Amino acid sequence: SSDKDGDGSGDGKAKGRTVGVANFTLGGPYFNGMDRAIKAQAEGKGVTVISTDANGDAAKLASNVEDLISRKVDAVIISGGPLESAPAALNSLKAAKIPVILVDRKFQTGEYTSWIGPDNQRIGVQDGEFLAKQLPDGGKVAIIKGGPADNSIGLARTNGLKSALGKDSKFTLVEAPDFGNWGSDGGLAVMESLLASHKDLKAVFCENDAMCLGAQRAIANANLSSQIVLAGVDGQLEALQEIAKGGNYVVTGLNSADQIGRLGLDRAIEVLDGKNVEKDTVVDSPQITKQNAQEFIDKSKS
Amino acid sequence: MTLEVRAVRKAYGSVEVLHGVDLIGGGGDVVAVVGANGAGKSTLIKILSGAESMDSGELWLDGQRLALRSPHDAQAAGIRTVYQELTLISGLSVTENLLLGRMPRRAGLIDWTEAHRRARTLLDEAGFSGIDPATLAGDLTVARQQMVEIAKALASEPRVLVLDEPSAVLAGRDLDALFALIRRLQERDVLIIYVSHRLAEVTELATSIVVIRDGTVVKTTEPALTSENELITLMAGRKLERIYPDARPEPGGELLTVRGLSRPGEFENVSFTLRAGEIVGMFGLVGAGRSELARCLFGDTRVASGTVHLDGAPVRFDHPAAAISAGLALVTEDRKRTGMVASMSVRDNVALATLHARKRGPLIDRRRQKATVNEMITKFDIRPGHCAALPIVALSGGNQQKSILAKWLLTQPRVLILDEPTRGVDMATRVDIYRTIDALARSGHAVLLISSDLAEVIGATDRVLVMRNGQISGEIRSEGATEEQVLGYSIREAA
Amino acid sequence: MTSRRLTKPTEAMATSSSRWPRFIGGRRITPMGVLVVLLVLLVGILALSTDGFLTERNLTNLLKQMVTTGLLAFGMLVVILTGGIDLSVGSVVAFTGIVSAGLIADLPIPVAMAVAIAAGIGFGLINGILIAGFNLAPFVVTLAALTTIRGLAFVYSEVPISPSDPGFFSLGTAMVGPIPLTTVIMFAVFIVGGIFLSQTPAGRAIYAIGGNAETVRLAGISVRKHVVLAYAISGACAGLAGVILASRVGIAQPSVGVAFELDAIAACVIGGASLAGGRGSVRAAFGGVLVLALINNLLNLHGVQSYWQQVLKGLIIVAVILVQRRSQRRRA
Amino acid sequence: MTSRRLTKPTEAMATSSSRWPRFIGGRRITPMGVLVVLLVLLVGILALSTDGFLTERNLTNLLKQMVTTGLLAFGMLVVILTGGIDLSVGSVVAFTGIVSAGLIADLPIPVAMAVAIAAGIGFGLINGILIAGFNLAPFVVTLAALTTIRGLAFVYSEVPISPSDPGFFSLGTAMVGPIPLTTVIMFAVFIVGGIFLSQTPAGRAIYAIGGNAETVRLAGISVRKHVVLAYAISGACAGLAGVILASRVGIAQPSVGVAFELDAIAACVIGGASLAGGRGSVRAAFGGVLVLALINNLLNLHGVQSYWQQVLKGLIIVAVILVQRRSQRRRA
Ligand SMILES: Nc1ncnc2c1ncn2[C@@H]1O[C@H](COP(=O)(O)OP(=O)(O)OP(=O)(O)O)[C@@H](O)[C@H]1O
Ligand SMILES: Nc1ncnc2c1ncn2[C@@H]1O[C@H](COP(=O)(O)OP(=O)(O)OP(=O)(O)O)[C@@H](O)[C@H]1O
Ligand SMILES: [Mg+2]
Ligand SMILES: [Mg+2]
Repeated sequence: SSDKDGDGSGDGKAKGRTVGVANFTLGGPYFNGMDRAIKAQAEGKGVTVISTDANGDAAKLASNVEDLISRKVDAVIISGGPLESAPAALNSLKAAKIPVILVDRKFQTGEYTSWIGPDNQRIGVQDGEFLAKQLPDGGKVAIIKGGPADNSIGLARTNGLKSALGKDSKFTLVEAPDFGNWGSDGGLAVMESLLASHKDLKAVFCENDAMCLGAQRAIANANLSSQIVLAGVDGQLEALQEIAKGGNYVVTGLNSADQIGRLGLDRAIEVLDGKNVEKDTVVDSPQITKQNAQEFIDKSKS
Repeated sequence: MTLEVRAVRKAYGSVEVLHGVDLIGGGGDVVAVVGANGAGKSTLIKILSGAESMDSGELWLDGQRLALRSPHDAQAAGIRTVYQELTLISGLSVTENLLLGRMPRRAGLIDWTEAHRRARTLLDEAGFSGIDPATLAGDLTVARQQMVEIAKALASEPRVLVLDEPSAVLAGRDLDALFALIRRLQERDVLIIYVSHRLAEVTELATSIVVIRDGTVVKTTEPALTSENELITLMAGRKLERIYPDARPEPGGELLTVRGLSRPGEFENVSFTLRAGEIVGMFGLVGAGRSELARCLFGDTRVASGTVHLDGAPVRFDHPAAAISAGLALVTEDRKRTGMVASMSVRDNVALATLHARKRGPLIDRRRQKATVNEMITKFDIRPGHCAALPIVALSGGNQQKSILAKWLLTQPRVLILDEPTRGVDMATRVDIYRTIDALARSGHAVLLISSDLAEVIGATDRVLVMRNGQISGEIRSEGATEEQVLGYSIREAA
Repeated sequence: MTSRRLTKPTEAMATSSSRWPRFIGGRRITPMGVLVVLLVLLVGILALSTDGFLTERNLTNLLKQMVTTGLLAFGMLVVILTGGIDLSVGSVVAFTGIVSAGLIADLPIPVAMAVAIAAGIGFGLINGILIAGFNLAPFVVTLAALTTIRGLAFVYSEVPISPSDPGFFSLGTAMVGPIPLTTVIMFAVFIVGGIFLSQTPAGRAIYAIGGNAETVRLAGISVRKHVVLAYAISGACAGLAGVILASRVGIAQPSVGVAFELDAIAACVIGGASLAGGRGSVRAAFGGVLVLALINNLLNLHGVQSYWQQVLKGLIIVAVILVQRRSQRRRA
Repeated sequence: MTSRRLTKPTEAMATSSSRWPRFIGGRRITPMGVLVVLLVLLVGILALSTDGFLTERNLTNLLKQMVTTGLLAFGMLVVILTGGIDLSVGSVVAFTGIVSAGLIADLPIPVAMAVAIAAGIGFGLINGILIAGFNLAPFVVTLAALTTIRGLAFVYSEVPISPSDPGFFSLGTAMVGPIPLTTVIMFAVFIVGGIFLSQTPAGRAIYAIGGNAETVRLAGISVRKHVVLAYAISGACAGLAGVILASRVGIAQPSVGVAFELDAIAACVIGGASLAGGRGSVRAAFGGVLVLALINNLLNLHGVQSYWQQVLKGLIIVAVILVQRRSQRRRA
């Protein structure tokens, strides 16, 4: 059936290209931001986008990809979220000779055409180094994880932070026992529990901004805003605004869904145009602090 | 073959309900157990059938002491029971219900043809040939479900067959079929223990009669040596001078007038009137359509055609609430399914139809509600006394029935429809009920008494309407009417 | 539901035999007794095994964190009493939260919140009408609602909404003396709700419907109306919970509230409510909420790893209902 | 007078049949008829409104995609017939998947898979024993199991396991002619299961228990044994589904399978099973699985936007059960 799809992409050119997007989940601002960015970029380029959502179910992702193939898309962008890999999806795409662009998430196994994403470890390190500067005489730093380590994105970020602060004896790191589930409500509840058992926290690192925003509120409710600073990851708009205010939300590392999404679609088109492209592209993740927050806000609004 | 029950005691929690009951019977005997509601008949039977354990006492079968730990033990010993409540599985065919746990197999799989064949023979042997083994039990009428229950009990060739008020839902031919069956079983040397409130049956069938009052055997006798009146006195513990009230004064004007009322498939062109101060009986065989008529009058099902007038004004009830507020009340025939709320207390059940009657602001006036309910409990002598807080399922069948009657009388109805109100109710309680409805009638209410009990349908009423196949097939003044006449209208073909 | 009652004669039988003996001597033994013992036990363990427990902050957290489950549990109880179930509450929490946050752009805060709660009631009404009016299985109707309403939350706004107006947070953060306002609201709901269920005709009708809908109908009480009412109440509680949660977190997310219904149901059943309907008490349901909250607190304060927390939470819940069942047996 | 009082017979029917439909018209109605019409309808719409539907690949996808729900739905049906419910299947899928993937490091693939499935059966047994042996509410027991087993999946391996040995994928990817092996397995389960339920004493006992457990006990049939059996079957199906899923996706994730139970239950009820127990058919349940699969396929092929998919899916499910209920009424 693969040559059939060959024809598909052939007459596909004639009536404008179709790019399929396989989202592992759209249940979070980061991921549906990615999805929107791809669509927005496509409009400019006159490319049709068919986006699917697996609701966080790896099998559904595989079948969604199969559905996309049935619909004769010319290329598929996989926004794999926390997925480590999707061999089945990649295999069927390979069988159908359809190029695969991975955005944000690089799969450990399986063949893909090209990947565009951040260096999560790096972002963690950035936050760590910034906190080290922020807290010259060290102290207790809490870590709020998004979810289990089956999502190595969070793991990489935390490890980044640890590598920056861990070796410094001035700092003691405490991991919250419970997960924040990548959401603000989770971040709030976890932070509240943390504060109950650790009154002497100096800083909190969250594996994403959404959780940090919840944590920040918990700290505010406990009137500890002056004592505890927060460091997050992603560059979610609300976080940028907090940072710009110059409150206790001091730093985040940009992991721009918008930027990665747009680049992802461009990359797909390049591939379809037969250009030979870079296999892996790391999108740099500038550190965002009070100094530069406003410009990123303006950027994301424009 | 003899079964001996020696000094059986049983207490539920702190309340002892059987104080050392003795009973003896041999093969071919029909031992009738009679007693007031709550006397302990069903409890005794549950013990015989292994469903309940006794606290002390002994069971002997053929000189062997029985230790029944479960119904299964009892069945293994050859004791089979047909309970007061129907226990068929409505979702399964009659065949599967009859052969439950003993389905014939071929190569591990069920052999359906053989199964249906066996079921067929079981029903035939029991004399219930009218029932198709392939139909779902749930699709059968209450009466026929009862028959299947009995056939099921016979399937295991019991040596002792226990029947707890089997006749309660049977009438006419069905009842005859049952009696014929019992006689056949007697010849087969089966011991039958037969609980009933219908003393006529008892005296007709029994070889010996055991009268239980409040958990003790007050007399063991034989039909020849006793009379219905004596039995009633023994059961009640007091003399009931007369069962049915005296004739009432000439009734007043028409209160409820029904003209040409029809519901396709249920009843057709039914016309009758109820006059103020009159009690009208309605007899019919099971399936005649009386309950459907009652439900329709009560606004539970829509009138297809015909008219109903109340006090000369046309009425049309779209739901029971409308009927109730117009002054109708319906005591349904099926206590368990449509009469009571098993999960609730006696009090909640009695107050159910009048929740809005006693309120302080938006809230129920608990004190007044409690008082009213307790009044009814004493007025109807609902046992055990002070049972308002007990869950209604803790009451015996008859006392549950009284509670439901109490519920409806609290709505102060002008027209009271009773569908088999004395089903499973003992004589003393029946007399209470007759008195109550008589009092209602005398105070200008109208009562429609649906019953399958010939004696009562004539004795307790002024007129009797007879229904057959959904139509009124006859009307007789109760005065001087005979059971033959009434029964005649209910079966005879052309009226 | 009617049909459910009819097809389950077992319930009635089981009831008369196994349940009833608990009533001997008039006095009714509610699962409350067991619950109280259990709560004392949990508190004891917490107080002794952790130093964090008795701190003011931790207790305040407990009070805050039980609000959502508490509100949902009360609504759920009302529905369960009718013999139904409401799986859609988690999605309603998400929807009402994001809508309230979205609306305050153009509406005064109280109005925005009121509108959101009204939406919750609306969803409840739809559930109720489908279930009572068309006599569909509550499980499936509310399951479908769960999916649909979650979708609608995302349709309303894919991205979280964090209102700039600080007034939005006040509901979630205000304190009444040492007690969070939201907790006071929850208690109010339980008290008023308790009175409603035990002292008003509608409340008694809801209990009765769970016991035997057919009988209730023949007693001239509209089963439909009361079942719809029950689901509307559940919707209202979910709406309130959603607004409170959003205001507490300060950010409304369309993805919030997944699986909230399960905790609410667990609370009711730990409180001895019967999913068959007709049985359950407000006090006991609140006890169930407390038990769950304390279990979480215990596991957190001991720093138990998250997935071990899940493992233990499940085991503890089973242990709890096991103890209850046993105790009922022993009294029997 | 009568002539002037002509009322629409439909009106009368509606009320009367809603009362006890099974007593009028005599014959019982299977939801099968409705389902068939519905399926034909769906297929028709799909075939006409999309060009992708009738392609070989899409049909193969459909066959693959329905396997998990299919297997879970059969197990669920067996449990539902006893009047119970099994909410833990989604977690069992995750656990057995990750365990099978983990074990093939040291065990031959078939053995590893067998062990994983055995684990599924084990969980089912525990559920069954708690429910039947200690007579606890199935909803809560399996809800607790859902939590615990999910936790255990993560305890076994926080990180996803993707076996290097390609043999692991063969189960999930092999084809039997044009049909995926996994689909063949699912059909086999349905056929064997259908025979089990309709033709064996144990199967009939399971039906009977759902109808009236007391009666079954009196007939000398062990209710416990059969209820435990039912949950074991559900566990086995979930285990099989988990192994197949992992092998198909090529990577086992401890987080997979969330909310799978809901689709399985929905399938059963769309197939006309009664959650009160005693009523439901294997064929119809399979019909329910098909309906769900086709709905998903329809929404996907039309490229309906994700959130709208959820909205519509819920609405369509309600519509489906509504149609069924109505048709039952009319036939009654
Ligand atoms: N499960 C039970 N628990 C406690 N008490 C019970 C239980 N069942 C019956 N009783 C009580 O035991 C007494 C005897 O009840 P039983 O059902 O044997 O009476 P009965 O003679 O069968 O009455 P009826 O003629 O109304 O059926 C009654 O007072 C009743 O309230
Ligand atoms: N709620 C019910 N559910 C199922 N069957 C019923 C119900 N009510 C009545 N029936 C059965 O329907 C049949 C016809 O209805 P109906 O009850 O009116 O006959 P009937 O003349 O009242 O006989 P009876 O009332 O003595 O059973 C009867 O055999 C009755 O047993
Ligand atoms: Mg009795
Ligand atoms: Mg009748």
